[in-house]
Amino acid sequence: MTQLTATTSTVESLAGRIWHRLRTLNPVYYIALVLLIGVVVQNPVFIQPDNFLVFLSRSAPPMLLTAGQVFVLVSGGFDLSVGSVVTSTVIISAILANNDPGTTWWVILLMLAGGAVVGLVNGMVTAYLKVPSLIATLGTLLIVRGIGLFWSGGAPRGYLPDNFRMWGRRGITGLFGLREFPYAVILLIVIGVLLWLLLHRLNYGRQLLALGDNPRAARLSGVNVNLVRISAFVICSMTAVVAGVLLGGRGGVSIETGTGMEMQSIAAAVLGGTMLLGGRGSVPAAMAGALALELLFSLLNLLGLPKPLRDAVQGLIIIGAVAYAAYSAKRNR
Amino acid sequence: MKPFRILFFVLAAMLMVALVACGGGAPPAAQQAEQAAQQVEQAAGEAAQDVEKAADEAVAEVSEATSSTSEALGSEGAAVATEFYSQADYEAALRMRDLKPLNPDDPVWVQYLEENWVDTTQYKKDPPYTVCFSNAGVNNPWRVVGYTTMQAEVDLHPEIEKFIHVDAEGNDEKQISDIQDLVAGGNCDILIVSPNTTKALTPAVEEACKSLPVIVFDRGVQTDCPVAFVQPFGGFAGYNFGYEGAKFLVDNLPAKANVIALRILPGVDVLETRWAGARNLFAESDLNVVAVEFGDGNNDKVKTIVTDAIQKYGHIDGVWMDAGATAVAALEAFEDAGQPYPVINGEDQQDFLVKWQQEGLTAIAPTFPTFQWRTAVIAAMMTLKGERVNDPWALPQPAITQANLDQYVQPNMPPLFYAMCGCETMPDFPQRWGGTAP
Amino acid sequence: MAESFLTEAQPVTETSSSGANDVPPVLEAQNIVKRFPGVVALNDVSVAFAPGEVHAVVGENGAGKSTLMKVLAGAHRPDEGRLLLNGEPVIFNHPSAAQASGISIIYQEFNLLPDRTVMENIYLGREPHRFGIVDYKQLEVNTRRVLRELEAEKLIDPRAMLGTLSVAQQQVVEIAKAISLDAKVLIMDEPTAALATHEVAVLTDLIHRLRARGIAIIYISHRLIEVFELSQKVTVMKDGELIGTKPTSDVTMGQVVEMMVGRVLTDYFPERGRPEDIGPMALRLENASNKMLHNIDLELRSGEIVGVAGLQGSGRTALAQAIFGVDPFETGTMVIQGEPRLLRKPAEAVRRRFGYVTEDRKTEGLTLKQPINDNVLLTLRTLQNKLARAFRNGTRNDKDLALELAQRVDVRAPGMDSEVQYLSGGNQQKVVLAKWLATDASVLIFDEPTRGIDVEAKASIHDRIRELARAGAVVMMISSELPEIIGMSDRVVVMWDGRIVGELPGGSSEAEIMQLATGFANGGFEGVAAPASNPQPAG
Amino acid sequence: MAAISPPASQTSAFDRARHWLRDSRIPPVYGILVIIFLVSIVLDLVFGIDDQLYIFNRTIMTNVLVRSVALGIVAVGQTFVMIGASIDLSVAYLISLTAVGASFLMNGNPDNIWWSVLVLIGIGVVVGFVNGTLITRLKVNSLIATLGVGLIIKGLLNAAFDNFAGSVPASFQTFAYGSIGPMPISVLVLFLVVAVGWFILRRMRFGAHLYATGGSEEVARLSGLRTERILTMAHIICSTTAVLTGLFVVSRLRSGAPWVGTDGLYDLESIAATVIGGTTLSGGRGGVWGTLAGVLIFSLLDTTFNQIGINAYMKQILRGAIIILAVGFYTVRSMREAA
Repeated sequence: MTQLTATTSTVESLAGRIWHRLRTLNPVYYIALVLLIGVVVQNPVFIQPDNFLVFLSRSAPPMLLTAGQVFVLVSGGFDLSVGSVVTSTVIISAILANNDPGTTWWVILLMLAGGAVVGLVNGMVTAYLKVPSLIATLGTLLIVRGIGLFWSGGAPRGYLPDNFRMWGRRGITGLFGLREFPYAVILLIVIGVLLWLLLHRLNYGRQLLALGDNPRAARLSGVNVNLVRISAFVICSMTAVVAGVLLGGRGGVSIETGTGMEMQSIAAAVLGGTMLLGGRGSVPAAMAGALALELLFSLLNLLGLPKPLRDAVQGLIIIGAVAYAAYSAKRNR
Repeated sequence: MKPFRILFFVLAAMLMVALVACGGGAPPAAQQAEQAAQQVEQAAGEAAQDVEKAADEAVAEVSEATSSTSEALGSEGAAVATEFYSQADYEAALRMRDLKPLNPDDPVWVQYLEENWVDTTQYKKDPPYTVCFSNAGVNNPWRVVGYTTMQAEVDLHPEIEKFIHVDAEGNDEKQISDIQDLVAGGNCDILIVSPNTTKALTPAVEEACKSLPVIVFDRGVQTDCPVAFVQPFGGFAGYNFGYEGAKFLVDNLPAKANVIALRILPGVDVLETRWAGARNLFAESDLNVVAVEFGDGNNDKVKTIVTDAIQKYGHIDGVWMDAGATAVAALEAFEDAGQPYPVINGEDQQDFLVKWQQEGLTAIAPTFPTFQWRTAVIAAMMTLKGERVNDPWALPQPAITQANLDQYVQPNMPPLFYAMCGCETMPDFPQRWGGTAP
Repeated sequence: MAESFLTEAQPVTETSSSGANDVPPVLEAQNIVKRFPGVVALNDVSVAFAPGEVHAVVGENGAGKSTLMKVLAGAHRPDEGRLLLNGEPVIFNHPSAAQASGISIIYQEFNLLPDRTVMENIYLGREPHRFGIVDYKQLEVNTRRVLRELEAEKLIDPRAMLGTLSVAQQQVVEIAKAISLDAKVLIMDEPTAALATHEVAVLTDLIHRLRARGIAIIYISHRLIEVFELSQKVTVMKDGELIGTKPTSDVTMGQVVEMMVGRVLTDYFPERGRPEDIGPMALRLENASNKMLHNIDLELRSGEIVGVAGLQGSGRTALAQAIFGVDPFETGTMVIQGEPRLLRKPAEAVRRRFGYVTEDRKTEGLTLKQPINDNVLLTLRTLQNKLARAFRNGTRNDKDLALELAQRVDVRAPGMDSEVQYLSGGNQQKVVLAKWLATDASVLIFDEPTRGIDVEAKASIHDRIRELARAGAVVMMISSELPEIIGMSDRVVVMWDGRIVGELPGGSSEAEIMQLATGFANGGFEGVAAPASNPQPAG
Repeated sequence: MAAISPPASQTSAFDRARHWLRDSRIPPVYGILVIIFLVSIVLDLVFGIDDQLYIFNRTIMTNVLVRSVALGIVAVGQTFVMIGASIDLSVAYLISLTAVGASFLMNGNPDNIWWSVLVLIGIGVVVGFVNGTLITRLKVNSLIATLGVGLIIKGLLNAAFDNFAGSVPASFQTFAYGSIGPMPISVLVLFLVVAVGWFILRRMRFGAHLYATGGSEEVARLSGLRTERILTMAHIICSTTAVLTGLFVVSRLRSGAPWVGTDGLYDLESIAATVIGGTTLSGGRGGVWGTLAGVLIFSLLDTTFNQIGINAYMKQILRGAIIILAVGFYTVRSMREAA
């Protein structure tokens, strides 16, 4: 315990600093790296830029969803409604667009606005009615999904026009000699950076972390607690809409799109070191967590493990990662 | 960290047990499969005169044989289904393929391939009628089209005063409660059931039979108590569906072509029998079935599976599917990978049919026709009027081929509209089915 | 722990504790060493506790008192050394083992469950039962008996939900719990921290009774006056080491303080405000009321420190929270710089450059999992939501500002990115202070600014408060410690029952303040505890 | 308000009833239940497809209770873990496991019933123990730990069985279909489970200790309670109730399939019912009678929706809204009380 000075790091040499940085780096990056190596060993063509980009564009929706979920998780809440938002985005977009390319833009904007409304409802129910977010978003899960299916009568209607689907399916051709640079990856990078800025470089993010850490202290420090909390839900729902647009683009209309993604996004965020009940979390690490899960699925698939066992292994890995995090946190105290 | 170690041990042990249970010993299975299959053929052949009796004897051996076969077929031992395969049923389905409707002049939804008349005078009743319908769910597009068609059929019958629809939302437990509620309410003159799962709903249907006439359609139940069971091919539609698609692939692909089988999920009887119908044919063929994968009926997952398979095996030449809802997603995976379209079987959905016509695919669309939802209502009316009905009512099961494709392509209909609905001439078509006037 | 700039403490030679009483100790710690990662919390500590004796343990925060108590109570296992109970070596694996051996501890934060009844709390883990079925009748009988022993049976209903009781009542329940354990050794960690002065008297009384029963009482407190009133022996700790144990009668308060800090403390409080410092009226409350406060009239001037005295529950904290907009006034006016305006929420108060150093820094003041940097800048950031400024976060500028503020209040920590949960109480409090310096707050409300922190940090914070006043801030300071109120305030406002019952000039005597605060002057007296409200049946 | 309040001796019957209700500690969720009951009658009168009011049809009301059995039993277990400030997402998978396991082990033979039930309860205890150990010893967040265990069970189960396997003997189906007098056995079992749950929570030491552990783990530990054991025990109880629910489900279905638990949404619905019943997610408060009311609300809604023939998707929307509103009503109400 010393008086604070400007140079806080006790490590001096460059190599020492790098070693220190590597040692304190979030373990999820190493997990992702090991899994990546595993996949490449099993399937060497995977690492070819074209193939890897295909993989990345497939992973973009869950990664974005996880990044959005982090906002709610660090604020101390949960958002179980994201899967439903994805489903409804796909179904309702198809009804509204109905294969008319002229409608794409306003449909996407409308969907984003719809996502904002869902987030607003989640946030306001949590903030003003004081309903625990787990329950509030369980309610909106049912409501949002119900609205989507009610509107469509239970089966997808209409088509998504090609210029809507291009976001999840196409890319810029001829870039850097690649076959195609997927728009999904571009969106992933752009939105990922935006969310990173928001959580880690803007005052807003620090207020969000403070809120998740200690809501009362945050309120007494002048943080507009309700506004910050609600906005976290809004951000989460809107990224879910983006994920929905990408998934709809990639796979076309289906009511199965989005099922189970809520738990997957929470698990991925936790794998990325996000602390449930708030106060700690990082967008890039959470995205790496989502990527690690996708890599894990690919690897298990390549290993030829039957599908059911993949669930079991996924469960083991999630528990193991979190237990390890808890264990090392205890050790570091 | 003692508990840590204990826990790890327990989990590891659980995992190993599971690995063993999954059939880690795949290699010898292939040989066993062949032998077992031969034994089965013998057993089946000997018992050909008395199918009923032979079935029981054969089942035990068959289950062993088929499970090994599926292992040989599946990549590394795909999940094993035993309950739903019956050699006798499979052969019955093949026999039905050669039958022609006995009343070819009637509309397709009231045609029958066999005569199995039962008397219903005991149920005769004067109108108006209250018809109750316990539905497994309207949780997929096929069921939505079917249910819409059913409602339209109900509207054609002025003698139906009330039509009570109860939706089980895909939950066995709930459907049992629903049926109990309907029976207890005491208002139903007849009960139509579309069971969520065959085995689970059997007790509830048995119970309902004691109080009122029951019509079962779509999926079956394991009891004879209902007045009539309505299904294409009289309950063997699944085998035929799978066989139709597999046969098309076998006929249209060169030897050693790579085929991938895309399934929705394991354990649902109508889907299991489809795979059973295809599996035997693939086993006998010289096609190379590289993978059997479950895509949950999810476009995104199917696309991922196909993309990975293309990457892993270099080329995929044929795609067999147990349901066509994700066929277009599978085709798009080929487009996105820059590969030529495979030989494929889809189903009678508009998006697939449109794609087929536009791209000139080599394809076939076996169907599980939604017109059977009309037939169920018609059978119910016949029962209440005391007219004789067929049990089982073996409807025809038409497939859409290159030859009759143009007849079924209706671009004004929603993408997941099932063309084989027999509803084109009904009032409010196409708006009621979500289409726009052409 | 803090690398002191003071001269090294002179080790006090151990005087043998023999003498008048040669009673064998009931509990003895020998050469205890306890390490936490990176810190030696206890280093070779040996101390003995005799029955029928109040043994005070004093020391600055971080001196290792609490760790020692946790070792004695079985919550921590020592890395080296041993415990002797009645001369026999014992090893406690769990608090329950210590409890079973007759060692009870009352922690600083109450260890009671608000959603359970009094009797369930007292006998938690020891319910009378048959085949696992709790005998609630017997439980109530037992509870009443214990309460009667403490002469508190009229004060507390055994079936009342604990959450409905007052703080003092809860303290009695805590002690009842310890007594019911048939404790031979009772450890009390800062028992008076949450009590008002006259409530302390009740506790003192109780302690004398317990002592008479032959119980060894280990008494931890920052309040040296209490220590000297109550204890027969005093042990001083510093930096995880035991400096010395002496009969209380052999030492003076000055000597104890010297042992604690290693220097003679002459001046506790900074110089009072000079007349020329005191500026114009900056904040005025007129007839302001809400549920807890009635007709508050108050004027605050810049450059002046106004002390707010009163018992726990007299409305001191409610006043602070009403001004700051946490539980706003419902009627009346507040005039800020000549503009009438009631603040409706804390965010509004922060925008108007109000600052509020809360009573409980851990639950209300700090975000414990965040680094010092973010805690210091938190309020400033709420004022910088404009995008252009928002991006300053994480820049060199920002970090420099935070560091400068932390240095100004003299935070001691490994670095600006260390999480505040790992800091000592005094340093945590300094971080809270830095947070409000960051916004240049012009109205500052301090609620118990030095509760539970060591002498040195205390002086540093007092200096800072006076500095702020000199610089023209409006300062309101709430404190339960009368010397602090008297030493710091230019003017003292006394509260009772949600009202302001009097105003005294700085330097008034404790007696004058207490007379107002206890309600003698107002024709009413509210006892230690209000009767238990709303008794609830157990079940 | 105070100015015109009548003297205490002349309080109206309504006021007395209100006070009695407040003092009786009946969980407020029963108020919601009564409201929904009344709304059901109105809906049935206005939109009902039957001629008579279904509410007054004894068989249908019995069915409402039968509908509650599966969810009710497991929700009692969920109440235990939630009082302990934990949560269990693995119950749905455990229900599937039990259902499949029961039909596989019994395989239609009545002689197999007893040892099969014991084996399955044993599996439940192991799962509960693993959940509890992960949460209390390895400090894994309960949501993640039980989700992970659930995935593992799901995976192993699907790997071993992809299908209905075997069947339970007809005699075992008495559990679901038999009745004693007018009362179905399953409903009696539900009430028995609730009563036992109440007894454990409110009359036994373990219950008191569980409330303490959930109220504050630290306080409980420092009072000498073995909180790890207590919470693990709560998880074991929860898993055991999940096994019971699984047994009920399989006796109803005659044969179990790997998806019966997840299709029944027993994980999220048991949590929702428990929360609606007044047990807080933060632990230390609540009880099984409240949970029972929460479950009854769900089945009453199901039956009402069936009777008025409401669209399944509209049903989902309404159900979601009711979950939010019920819990919102609760928290707003408790805030007002606290203020």
